Amino acid sequence: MSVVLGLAASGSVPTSSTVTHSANWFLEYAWLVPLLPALSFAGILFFGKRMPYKGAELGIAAVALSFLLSACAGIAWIQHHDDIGYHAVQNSTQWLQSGGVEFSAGVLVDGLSVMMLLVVTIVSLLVHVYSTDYVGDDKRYTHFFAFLSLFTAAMLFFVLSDNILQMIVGWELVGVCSFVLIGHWWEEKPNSDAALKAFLTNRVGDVGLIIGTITLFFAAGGGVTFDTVRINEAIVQGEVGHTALIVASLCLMAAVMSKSGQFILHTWLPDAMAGPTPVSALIHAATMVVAGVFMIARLYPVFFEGMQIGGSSINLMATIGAITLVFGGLLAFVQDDIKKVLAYSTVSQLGYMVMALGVGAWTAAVFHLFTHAFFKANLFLGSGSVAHAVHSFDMKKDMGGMRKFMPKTYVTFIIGSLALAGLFPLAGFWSKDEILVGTGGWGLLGGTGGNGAYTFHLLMGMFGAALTAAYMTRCVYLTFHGEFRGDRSHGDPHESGPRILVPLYIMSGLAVVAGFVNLPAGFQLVGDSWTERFGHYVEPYKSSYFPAIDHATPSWSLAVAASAVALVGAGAAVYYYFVKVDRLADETQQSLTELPDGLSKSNGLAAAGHKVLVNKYYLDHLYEGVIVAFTKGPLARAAYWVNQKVIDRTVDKAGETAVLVGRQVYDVVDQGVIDGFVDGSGRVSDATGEELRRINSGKVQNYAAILFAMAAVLAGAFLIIFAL
Amino acid sequence: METISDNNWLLTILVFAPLVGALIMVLIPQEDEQSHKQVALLTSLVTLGLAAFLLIDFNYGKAGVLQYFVDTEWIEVIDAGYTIGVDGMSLPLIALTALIMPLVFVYSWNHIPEPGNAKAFLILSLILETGMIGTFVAQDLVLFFVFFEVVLLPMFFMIAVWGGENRRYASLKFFLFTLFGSALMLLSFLALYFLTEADTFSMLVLTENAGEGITRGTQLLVFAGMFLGFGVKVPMFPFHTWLPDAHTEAPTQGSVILAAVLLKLGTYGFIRIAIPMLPEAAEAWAPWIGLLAVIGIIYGALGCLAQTDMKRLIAFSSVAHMGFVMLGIATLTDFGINAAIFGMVAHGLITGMLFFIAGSVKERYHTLEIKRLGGMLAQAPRLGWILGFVSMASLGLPGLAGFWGEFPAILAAYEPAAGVSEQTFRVYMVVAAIGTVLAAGYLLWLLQRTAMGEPSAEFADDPNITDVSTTEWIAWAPLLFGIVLFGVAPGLIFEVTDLAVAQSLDNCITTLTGCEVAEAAASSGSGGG
Amino acid sequence: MLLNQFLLLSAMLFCIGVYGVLARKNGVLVLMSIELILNAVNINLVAFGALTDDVGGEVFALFTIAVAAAEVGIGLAIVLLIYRNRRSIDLSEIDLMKG
Amino acid sequence: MLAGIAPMFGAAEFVRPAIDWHAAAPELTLLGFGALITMIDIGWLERARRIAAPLTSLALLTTMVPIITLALDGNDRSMFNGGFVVDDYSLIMKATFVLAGYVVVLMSTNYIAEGDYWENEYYGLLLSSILGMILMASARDLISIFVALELLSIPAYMLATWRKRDLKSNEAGLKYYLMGVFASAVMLYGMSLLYGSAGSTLLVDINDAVSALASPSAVVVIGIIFVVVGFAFKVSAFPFHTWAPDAYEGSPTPVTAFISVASKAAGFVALMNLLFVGFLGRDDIFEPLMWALAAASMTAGNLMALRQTNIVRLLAYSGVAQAGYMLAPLAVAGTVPDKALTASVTYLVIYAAMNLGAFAVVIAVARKTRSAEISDYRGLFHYAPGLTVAMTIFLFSLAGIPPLGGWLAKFRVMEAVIEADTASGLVLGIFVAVNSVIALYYYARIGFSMWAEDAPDGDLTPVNVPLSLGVALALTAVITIAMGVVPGDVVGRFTEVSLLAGG
Repeated sequence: MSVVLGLAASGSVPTSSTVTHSANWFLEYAWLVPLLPALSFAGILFFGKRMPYKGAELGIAAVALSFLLSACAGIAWIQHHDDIGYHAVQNSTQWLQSGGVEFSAGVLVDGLSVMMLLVVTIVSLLVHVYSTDYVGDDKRYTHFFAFLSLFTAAMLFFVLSDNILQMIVGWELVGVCSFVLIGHWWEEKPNSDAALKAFLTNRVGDVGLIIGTITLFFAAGGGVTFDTVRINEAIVQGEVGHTALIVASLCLMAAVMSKSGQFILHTWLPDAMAGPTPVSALIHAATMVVAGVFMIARLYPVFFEGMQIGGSSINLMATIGAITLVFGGLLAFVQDDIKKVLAYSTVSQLGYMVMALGVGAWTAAVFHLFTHAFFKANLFLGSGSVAHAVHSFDMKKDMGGMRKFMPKTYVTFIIGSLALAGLFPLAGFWSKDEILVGTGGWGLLGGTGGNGAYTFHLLMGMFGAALTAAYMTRCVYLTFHGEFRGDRSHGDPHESGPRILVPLYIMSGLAVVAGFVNLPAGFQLVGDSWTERFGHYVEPYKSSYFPAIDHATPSWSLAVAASAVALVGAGAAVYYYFVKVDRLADETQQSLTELPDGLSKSNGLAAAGHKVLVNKYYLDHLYEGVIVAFTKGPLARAAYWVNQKVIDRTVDKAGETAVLVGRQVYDVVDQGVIDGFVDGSGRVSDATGEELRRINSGKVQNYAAILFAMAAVLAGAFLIIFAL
Repeated sequence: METISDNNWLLTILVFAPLVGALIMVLIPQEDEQSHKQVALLTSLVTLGLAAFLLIDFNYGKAGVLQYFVDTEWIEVIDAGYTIGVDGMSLPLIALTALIMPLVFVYSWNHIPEPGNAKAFLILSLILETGMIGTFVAQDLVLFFVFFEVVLLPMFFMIAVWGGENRRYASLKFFLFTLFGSALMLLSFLALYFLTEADTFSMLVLTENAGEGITRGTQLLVFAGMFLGFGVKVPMFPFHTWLPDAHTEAPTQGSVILAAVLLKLGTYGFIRIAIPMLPEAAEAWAPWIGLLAVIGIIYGALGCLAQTDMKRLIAFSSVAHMGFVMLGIATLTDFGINAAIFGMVAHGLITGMLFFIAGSVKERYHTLEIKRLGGMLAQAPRLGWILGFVSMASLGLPGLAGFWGEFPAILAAYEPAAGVSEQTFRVYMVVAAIGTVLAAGYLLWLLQRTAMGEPSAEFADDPNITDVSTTEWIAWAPLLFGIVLFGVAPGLIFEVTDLAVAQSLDNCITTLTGCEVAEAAASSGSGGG
Repeated sequence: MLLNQFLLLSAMLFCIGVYGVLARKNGVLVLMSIELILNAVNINLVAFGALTDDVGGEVFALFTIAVAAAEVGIGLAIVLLIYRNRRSIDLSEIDLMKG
Repeated sequence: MLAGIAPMFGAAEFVRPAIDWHAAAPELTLLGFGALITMIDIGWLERARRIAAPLTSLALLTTMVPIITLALDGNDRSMFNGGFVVDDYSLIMKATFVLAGYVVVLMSTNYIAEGDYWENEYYGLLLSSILGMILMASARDLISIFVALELLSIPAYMLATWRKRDLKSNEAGLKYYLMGVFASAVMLYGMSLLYGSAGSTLLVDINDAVSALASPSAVVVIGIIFVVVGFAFKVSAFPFHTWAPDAYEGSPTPVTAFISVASKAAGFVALMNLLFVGFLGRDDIFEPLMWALAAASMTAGNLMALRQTNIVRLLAYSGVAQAGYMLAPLAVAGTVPDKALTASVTYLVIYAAMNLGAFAVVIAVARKTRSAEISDYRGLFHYAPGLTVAMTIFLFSLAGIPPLGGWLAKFRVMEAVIEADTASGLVLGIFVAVNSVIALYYYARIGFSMWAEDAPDGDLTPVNVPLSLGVALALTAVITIAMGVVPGDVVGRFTEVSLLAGG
């Protein structure tokens, strides 16, 4: 099994000097990590129902083992890195051969993949545990765990792939698991619709994936290899034509957009919330949806060259990311379903990551991926905990005041929200800050470096930060504050059990501390040996398969500015909800979720003359009427309208159109023209036969006449021919 | 050309064993259905055993060489020989055939379709098996032609007698279409015979000759004849219209055999006969074949979207899938042709399985109208999950067999053989890739409307709707296993076909880029991911 | 050389015979018309035989005459049979089978 | 030249032509038996009934003996200046005629016996007709061709009218007779013209004469065409087929089988004798002529067959189409004479087996249904599976589906037209291919009716197949299959045939 490639390759194929042979056992045998959940999938599938805990124990055990192995691999990688530097461990075996070319399957273990292993296994493990309670009385409990295992295996397989072909396999397998798990409650049509939509949208992106991969195979792999390292090296060494890279990166970008929910192909992601909440946490927040981000990171030279990231101030990837992050943030405002808020938030955060990659801030993107996995999973699991108690996800109808019933969940949710909002010193702060730094757009105010001056993207990022803080504030208020609006007929909702809470604690703990692994250089509170640890071990900038990117210098001023922006966003929302709405609610003795429109309007008209003069009202107006109302109102609504009516409609229409075209083609072309031609020729034959039958009139003298006439005609014809 | 003649009795026995079984069954009275079933199953198992022995004994190191080669006189006066042999191109297909038939018989154990008469039904199936295996081992054009046609009659009767409502139209259409193609194909064979100096129908010689001494114009014509013959069988757009009708009306077993093996006779003909014997014409025709192939991919998918009948939908999906196979073939590269062979096997397993499912659904619900179905997952969960699994395989999910037929074919279209327009094929590549989206569309749509949701009121408490039965499990398990096995370890097939395909392309007059790549890879002595 | 006259005569007889076969409704008359054709043939044969000094023509003619007799015998028998069964020998009425 | 007859004029001395008794043995044997049966009939009357059929069978089987010895001997023999030739070709055709006759006897035995008609004459007539056929196979002279033709035709007219009280049978006989006589009259007129231009009745001489000129004279053109038309009638090629459906439908079915197989084959034999020996140098006439006849026959025959509801009529029209296939090689006979001859002969032999078989089934089924309507074949499989399988074999063999014999026949035809390597040959090949498809439609339709539909009125009483008919069925079925699967040496013999021109 341990056939390590590398130096053997010759000719036009670039050598991979960073791939190493001898390595720590945990790195060598990293393939065990995905194998364990895969085996557990098979085990649960065939024997799960007969197990005492219906298969859950097998899944948990496997993932726990995987986690241990990953943790050991992480440590091993650090040692390995310290010993010999950034030398990936590749371990492959022949998979198939075609056209005389051998294709191998293998694992590529480097900082990036080890980091992913850790993220996936941690989140997966916690989600497994959480699920034993959350879907405890589900009738397809065993089945649920089987697919959780399969998903985990596929995701781990994907991140360990040492070649793009294998990545496609993992990519699609996670997609299928996502399909199955979104459609877990397939009895309801909306759920299966959502599952279909997710899969089909991803398939659209897969067209890009397939074509991009093929292009890379021939253009960069020389028609003989899919190996990521070798393809990357070939590109880094400038052996690959630029056109091919543009095509490849654009195609792969399409795949990323579908998988990682980037603007215009993101609509499946909110719908995917139809699946059980643990699934949303694991698949649609922490892991699967970042596959696209991971792929960009993995094949960074392709995008770096193809998108011309270096030394530019705008490019497609960064722009798509920027649009997505703002768009997603706006959409999160108008959701009533707590999971939808989080889903759009995920879209928005994925936008951050893609934007970061687009501006050349590789480490920032990957770091954000890392931290986001924890706090977003935390939030999802928290929302699930609440929903578990009230049997609904509707914040406006069925929640409110939940902090009284679920104080522990509340605390973890607050921590996750703060981390997401990017408040110091929680995880989100560090990673988001790094992204903003990485845009290199802070040059006016002292920040330096980066791969170009992506000022526009910086601004979008800042705006996004404000939005994030604001919509999370709204979400927290609607869910946990005010009065409970749900149905109390079955008694008060109560706190969840330990199997839900413990994962929440761990997640929120991670949401607090995850950011510390990559403190910015020059962070005065700790020594230099504690800063930038994440980037040091994860980013392969010293390896041969990574483009020469510039790293931006962190800037205190930017950190402060970004925090300020986030606080403003949060503050506006706090003012609106915790002050205005709360006050009104107290006055009216109602549990309100918004200020009634009519009230604010009449209020505004009545006070029109005073507003300009009275400072207080002016601010009030600014906050309420301009910032909050505008953002929350027209802008978010417009965005939502575009989202539902234009983009989503387009997606649906595309499906409907395909069916319609299919019908037309079938009815007109197939049944009409082609089959008609076939049947028609049959009918013509029949008719001709019928006509010819008339020759046989039954009268013998007619027969004789025909005989003689034909003889005469033939004779005449030949006589004429020969006479000529 | 080199051949290996060790153990050459094996193929003859393999081909005619089913026929012997059929003859034995002729002697058993019709009433004794149980014996018929036993004999049929036993015969097919013996055949499977022989095929297994073949798989074990086959010299994989020389997969490009015809093995178990027999070359004796058959019909001297027309220079037709009894020439049979197996190489890497035919081996997987033989194995597929030998595998499918016992499953069909197991399934038949308690699924003899209306109006009964197990004796006739099973005898016809066995004759079919002889015809199919014979086609794959024949190394003489006349012998090939005969076996190619032998399958027609049994299949005709299978549809005609045991088919559905509209079986008369469907069976005749099937018969007429295929005969039309093969009649013209025969003309081409004859032309080939006379145009080459060798005066032989031996495929070996004709392949070696590779169209030498035949003018380009003539080659194009001769190829056109074969194209019609094989293209109808595949079936390629626009000759496909017999297929949905035939499938819709055929009994389950007939559909399975039709999808799993019969369609492969056409594609096999392309790679075994048309292309190696007339490479120059193949090169000229390649863009057109490719065009029809991608039209087939899109068209088949659109056709699927328009269907209201589950079985018909699956049938149309065959048009699309065979489009991928033909696209691979049209590239004339060994990448492409390997992919095509893999695609054939995969399609055989997957679509065969889908038809089994359709048969079982029909048996339970007495309808295949998609509108009326629904909630299968609730009523017959295993059946529903198998449908889901096979749909996933059918839409080309990596890790399952279907993927390895599709993706490499698309891959090959990026860089077709030298002399074939690269631009054209890149367009085909994109179109084919888009076809995969549509494939996912119709299959998932099918899955959603049949398996998901609540069972319709009509069937909600129907006691007939039971989960997968034991015979069904026995018949299906090997297929399901195969779908996973070949999906995970595609090398099992690619390894067998690769040498043979390379060997057959070697002879082509134009040096194909695929070969160059192969040599480059071989000289560099390593492979990569 | 009188050959042309013979041939002309024969051709005329042939044509008359053909006309008779095609136009007469009475079965017996049709039989007679056929006899005319056969006689046209005989004239031809004898004339050619004489022209080429070959006895083959005469021999052929003799065979023709003999065979014609047999043919007409059969023909009359069939016509008689028809008459017995249908009370008519109008050929244009005999069309039970057609198409 | 003319050694036998000419001296009569020149010198007074008559030299008896040498007679090779061995060569004439088949004809003489048959003649003897024919006479014997006739005399027994005259002498014993009703008492001869029981032995008539066996005796006829014996006659035919005995006739096979000299045919086989001649074949084993292998020498080509020639008599009467080449007017009578025994070669492989003629022996194969003779054997075919005799065996076909034997099968017809087997088919007739119960049919005639149960039909309340006089039997003994029937067999006598049958034998004389067969005598005419085997004579035709050796005939290389206008006179002997003419005599053989009449010898085989005149008894057939009577056989067709055999059911004396049946109006349809009367009509069939009348039509067959009138058309036959008229056609042979036209043909005779053509022969007389050919004789005139050659000055000899020997086909070889005629060949010399007709091919002497670069452009043929009007006499030759008319002569050839009239002669060919005469035989085109006999083989029921379109548009000279008109009599066939009516005669087939009205005649007793065994007679139909006989006419459709043996009589048609005899017509082909005559046509081939004429083309290959007499007109070979004039391929500018007969090739296009045959091409047109072949193409028209197969197309029109198939199209007309599509709409038939009576199986006998359907077989008649299919016979027209089959004639077209057999004529197709003759359209390239000037280019590849050996191949063309081989192809046509092979086709004839296989056609004889499969068509006789089909008629045997028709006879067997009619024993129960008393009908030949295709609708009465519905559900045959449910009560007569054996007959159904047999009929399936014959029909699909006629359609040319491997591995049944018909495929080899068609294969050879295609082979010949392709080998000619001419555009017209190729087009004819495509005609054959496309027509195979059209033909399949109606054959398969019957197959469908038999296998897949329900028996009318649900009547499932089995069909009682008498032994002799069973033997006929088995014989034809075995030959049909064997010809397709292991034709081996039998067909091998056909390839060596060439028409021995003369002395």
